[in-house]
Amino acid sequence: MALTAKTVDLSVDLGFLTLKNPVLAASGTFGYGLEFEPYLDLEKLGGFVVKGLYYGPREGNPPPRLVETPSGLINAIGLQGIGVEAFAAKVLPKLRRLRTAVIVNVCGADDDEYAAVVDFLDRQEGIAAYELNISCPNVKTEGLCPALSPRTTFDLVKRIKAASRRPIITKLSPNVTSIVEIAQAAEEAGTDAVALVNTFLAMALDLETRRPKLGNVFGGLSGPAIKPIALRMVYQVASRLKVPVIGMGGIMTGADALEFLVAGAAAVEVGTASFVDPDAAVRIVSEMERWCEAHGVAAVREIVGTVKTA
Amino acid sequence: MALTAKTVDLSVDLGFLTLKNPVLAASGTFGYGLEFEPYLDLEKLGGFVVKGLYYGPREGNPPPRLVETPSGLINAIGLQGIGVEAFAAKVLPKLRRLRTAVIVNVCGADDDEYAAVVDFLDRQEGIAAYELNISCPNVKTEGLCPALSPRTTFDLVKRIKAASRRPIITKLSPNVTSIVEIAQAAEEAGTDAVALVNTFLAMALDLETRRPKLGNVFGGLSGPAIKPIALRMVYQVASRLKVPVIGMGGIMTGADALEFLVAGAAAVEVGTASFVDPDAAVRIVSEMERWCEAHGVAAVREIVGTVKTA
Amino acid sequence: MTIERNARLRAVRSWGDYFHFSVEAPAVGRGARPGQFVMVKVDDCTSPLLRRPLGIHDADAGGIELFFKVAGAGTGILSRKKPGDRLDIIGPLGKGFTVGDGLKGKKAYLVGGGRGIAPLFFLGRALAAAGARPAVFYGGRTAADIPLCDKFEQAGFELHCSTDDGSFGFSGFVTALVENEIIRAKPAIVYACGPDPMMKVLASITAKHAVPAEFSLESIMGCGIGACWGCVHRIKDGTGDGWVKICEEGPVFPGERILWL
Amino acid sequence: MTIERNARLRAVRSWGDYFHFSVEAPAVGRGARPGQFVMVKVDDCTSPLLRRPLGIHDADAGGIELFFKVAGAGTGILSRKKPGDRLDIIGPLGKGFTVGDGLKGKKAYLVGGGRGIAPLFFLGRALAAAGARPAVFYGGRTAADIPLCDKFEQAGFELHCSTDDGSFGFSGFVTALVENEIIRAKPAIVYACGPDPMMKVLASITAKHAVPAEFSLESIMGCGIGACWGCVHRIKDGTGDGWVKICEEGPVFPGERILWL
Ligand SMILES: Cc1cc2nc3c(=O)[nH]c(=O)nc-3n(C[C@H](O)[C@H](O)[C@H](O)COP(=O)(O)OP(=O)(O)OC[C@H]3O[C@@H](n4cnc5c(N)ncnc54)[C@H](O)[C@@H]3O)c2cc1C
Ligand SMILES: Cc1cc2nc3c(=O)[nH]c(=O)nc-3n(C[C@H](O)[C@H](O)[C@H](O)COP(=O)(O)OP(=O)(O)OC[C@H]3O[C@@H](n4cnc5c(N)ncnc54)[C@H](O)[C@@H]3O)c2cc1C
Ligand SMILES: Cc1cc2nc3c(=O)[nH]c(=O)nc-3n(C[C@H](O)[C@H](O)[C@H](O)COP(=O)(O)O)c2cc1C
Ligand SMILES: Cc1cc2nc3c(=O)[nH]c(=O)nc-3n(C[C@H](O)[C@H](O)[C@H](O)COP(=O)(O)O)c2cc1C
Ligand code: FES
Ligand code: FES
Repeated sequence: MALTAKTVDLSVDLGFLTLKNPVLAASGTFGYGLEFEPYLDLEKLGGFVVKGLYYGPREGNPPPRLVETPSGLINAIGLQGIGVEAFAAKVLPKLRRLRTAVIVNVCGADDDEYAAVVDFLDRQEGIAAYELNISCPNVKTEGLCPALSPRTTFDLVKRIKAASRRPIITKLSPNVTSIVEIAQAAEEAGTDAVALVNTFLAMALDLETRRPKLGNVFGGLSGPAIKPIALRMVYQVASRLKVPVIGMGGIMTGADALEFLVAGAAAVEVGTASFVDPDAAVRIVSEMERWCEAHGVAAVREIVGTVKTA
Repeated sequence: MALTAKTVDLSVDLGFLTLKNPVLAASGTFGYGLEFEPYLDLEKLGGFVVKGLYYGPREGNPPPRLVETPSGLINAIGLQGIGVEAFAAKVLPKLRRLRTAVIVNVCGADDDEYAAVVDFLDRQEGIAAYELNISCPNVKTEGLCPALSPRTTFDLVKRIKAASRRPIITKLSPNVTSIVEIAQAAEEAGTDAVALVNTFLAMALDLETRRPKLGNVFGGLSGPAIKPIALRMVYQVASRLKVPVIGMGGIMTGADALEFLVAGAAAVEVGTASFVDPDAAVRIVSEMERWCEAHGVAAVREIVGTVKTA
Repeated sequence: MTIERNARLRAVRSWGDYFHFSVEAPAVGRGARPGQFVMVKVDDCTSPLLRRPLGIHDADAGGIELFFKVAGAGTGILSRKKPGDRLDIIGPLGKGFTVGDGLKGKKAYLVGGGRGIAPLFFLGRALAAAGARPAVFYGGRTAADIPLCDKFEQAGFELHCSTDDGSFGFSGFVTALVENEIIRAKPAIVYACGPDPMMKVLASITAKHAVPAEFSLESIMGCGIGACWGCVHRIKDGTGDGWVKICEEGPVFPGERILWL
Repeated sequence: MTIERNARLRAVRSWGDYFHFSVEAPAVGRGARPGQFVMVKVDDCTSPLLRRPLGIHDADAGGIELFFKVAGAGTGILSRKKPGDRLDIIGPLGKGFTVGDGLKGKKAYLVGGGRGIAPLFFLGRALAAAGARPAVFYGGRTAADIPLCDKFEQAGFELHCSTDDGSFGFSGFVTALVENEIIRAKPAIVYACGPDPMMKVLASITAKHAVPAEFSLESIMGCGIGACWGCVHRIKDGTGDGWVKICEEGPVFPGERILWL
């Protein structure tokens, strides 16, 4: 069968946002986007989520900040970043010109700071949505963050959603007993979508020195190692929520991404893979396209949530 | 320096039980022990934990029961087993002769069944302790098990501890928001030790068929992939509990095992590694011994809980 | 049941995706019986993590032969090994085919589909040595999937080849070819190894013609030594049926005990 | 900054744990400046997961050379590559050493400890081309740790070797040897690459003698392209100091800007 170049419709509609394809580059693994321009065409992405932003610039954690583990990576960057003002002044003008969805990952030391970040960004143009990072394990003691409890999730999401002029994607933590419960709290509070998972609270020790391998002692585990747990969580959440789910955790290939869609994710984010291959996210888009072609899938959205269990 | 053969004291004292070395083979990955006799000397182990036992024989889950993931293994065996009566009649007489600690992993569909298993085994000789498996993710819907809540953990441990004539090791699930809270509940209920971690609730999909790769849909992830999370949990729990902690999760080498000791584990269990190398547990003992020799550590227990963070 | 950590790969032959390894492993080779298998560590890396089960294609006091098809990452890594490289193998494992004394002078049909041919060379040799008259049925999708035809012929076996696409030998499924032969000349026993669908059809054929049969089953294996309960298949025993470990009680089972799902 | 997925390994030389690779990679080689590095994928396996940073040992329009020591799993896998194998590399990355016009006719000291010698060959060649007079100080724990002495000599460099155990050249730390020479003949600049403790001592020596210096720093790297904030070091800038990304703003920094922790 002769296939014409563009037989597959890759677009996905999140309700509040239409993406040209389901692949977003994940926050913290894609810098502010521009770092990747030498390696890929940013406009070939469904979109990208910039590094988490606090209101002001942030120092981050003392190094070492990274340690590799079998098929995984623990990071304890601690959200070093330039803050919203520098972002709006220096980065956003360049991002605004791109024909792709730019999503900002919003952080805060407390609820007021989240609100302040959103308030400031609401006055800027060129942002498609906010990803509310209530789940970074690297900033407080032993991974404490709002996403660990339905109550704090609900309160924060409710407040930010009410204040924001843009759609809110709530990014959930996997370090919980019931991810469904937290996702439901975010949905009740009015989130427009949920994104999961952030990293797993982890640690590594140097046997010779008996010291933690990370300056921050604890860090967050990402990469292929976590994929089976992340996929399980996406499957559990997607079947119970009305709002769309953005899935991530260890996606390295188009097949991985498609599995998350089958499990129920409307879109995916690609994180650690961009370190291994700076052009991974775009490669994944084309692998998905080729798979759909080969399997006679006319529109990728058809496969979302199609797990057969009977 | 000429080293004499036995310079290192590998023994560890759990309070209720002294082990000749800190390495136990983990439940479900070491059969009933006898399967490994062709490959290692069972008496060289600190001990081993036999496959989880319900009162009666159990069918287990439909296959496929295993799927490999990057640096990990998901299993959904579903605790197939022979039940306590067959165990006592056919297996225990052979195990009783071994000079090593035989620990029985105790399961139950409800609290009464746990109690019945312990009651039956209490009347048998040759068991060093019970490991209360309140954390198997493979038997109820979506991984439900007593170890997910402090309340159910407390109630079950309290009841079994009161009834049992033998020490109780409570085996915890990592699929919780606060492993410390659950461990403390077990301690308050009188457990003699805690063992962590059991497997992480996970899943895998076959993209071509869109079916779960496991007959049971969900399964438990083990192996090197989970080690950084398991080590973090052991570190968190060990610094807060008075009872000893038995650590496990992805231990493949003597160095891995020693890291768990440094993090605070009084002993370790070796699981998936025994599939890759049936003699892994004994190799790990000798690797630990050699490391201690090379580092002038006279007794391995000296390194327990010696993480330096300042 | 030996762990042979340093088995030297003596020689490699390959035909597309199919590979033949000759491995120096005296302790494994000496103990091996047809239908048994080994567990091979493909790499030191933790991904793939587990050993891979491979049937014993042939064995003698010096070692064993393996024959495999590249199916994924593990067999892919294995296929890139070079003569002189070291393999870490455990075996022989499982219970093999039954080569009974009663077969003397009788016909035995050996049916292999694709990579399922692997254990049948060793079995054929054992049958011949026991005085039976083995005939081998070797089927594949296309001519490229039955690379061992020459080897079986050179070893003097009666050989019937088939390909699904008719590119070599009988055109159609090997099961049809076997049924034709069973009708022409009923054998004392049928042995088979191959994909489940092939064996399922063959099981009904042998049942219909009342020929005893033994099938070598496959499953993903965690340990290969009966310790994980990962490799079960539905098998009848005296009282009923249950999930039975292929690695320990099999991989070969009598046809009438296997429940095909 | 190119991704070269199919760079052919042309030749391998080795001395114990040290390896020299010649790699065909025109796009990388053409753009390279001394002190820059590449990120190398060692395997398709997910463990190790990340690329490994390696300095550019030499470069021309046809490709680059690498010189590395086996330090762990990643470099171990790399060391087993054979000529003809393909490497997947990204580069050139980072900002290199400053080779200013002002150095014409002036002395420059290049100090390499162990594997830290790697980027200094390319730097030495560039300095010589710019009319400077480079002298190389090459230190190691023992004679086995300074395998490139011959190469530097054959290339016509002024070479001073040292070993901590005195098995070859000056007996003692390379920093002591450099300080002796600074006292004898003060250079216009000192460049260094090596273990942190060595560079820290050298930083105080160059400060004491008021010699400008540039140091190439190391860190575990996540991405190598400035996207992960994983590779930071404490660096002074105009107003204060902060965690600065080595991969993007370095790996080479002027001595006076580096805060040694
Ligand atoms: C007792 C026994 C003997 C065997 N003997 C041989 C032999 O002699 N020659 C030979 O080529 N192969 C043989 N196999 C099959 C062989 O073990 C698998 O092809 C191999 O393990 C696949 O590993 P991989 O990493 O290459 O592929 P993977 O990436 O692990 O798998 C590729 C695909 O095959 C499926 N698969 C993997 N393992 C099995 C399995 N054991 N059974 C069925 N499907 C599987 C996976 O689900 C996946 O879809 C045997 C299997 C068993 C159980
Ligand atoms: C810009 C740059 C250029 C480099 N150039 C060279 C070079 O030309 N030749 C060369 O031999 N090496 C060089 N290195 C060091 C090299 O990258 C590491 O030795 C290598 O990544 C180790 O990988 P591994 O998997 O072999 O060891 P691993 O198992 O990852 O690590 C072994 C040990 O080294 C430590 N380690 C790992 N990476 C680093 C690092 N980047 N810095 C400090 N300690 C580390 C680990 O914590 C561990 O203790 C360079 C590093 C950087 C940052
Ligand atoms: C180095 C690093 C930095 C990260 N920074 C952020 C961040 O700023 N905000 C955020 O929400 N998630 C952050 N994450 C989490 C990722 O966005 C993603 O949720 C996680 O890595 C799992 O996906 P992966 O396995 O594909 O990497 C970071 C991850 C890594 C590895
Ligand atoms: C195939 C398999 C079966 C298991 N069965 C049991 C069991 O019966 N009881 C139990 O408490 N844990 C069981 N476990 C969990 C292990 O004992 C161990 O907690 C877990 O695998 C983590 O350790 P590892 O990474 O070293 O394997 C099983 C694990 C595997 C892989
Ligand atoms: S493979 Fe483990 S019991 Fe068969
Ligand atoms: S290595 Fe990622 S920012 Fe430097």
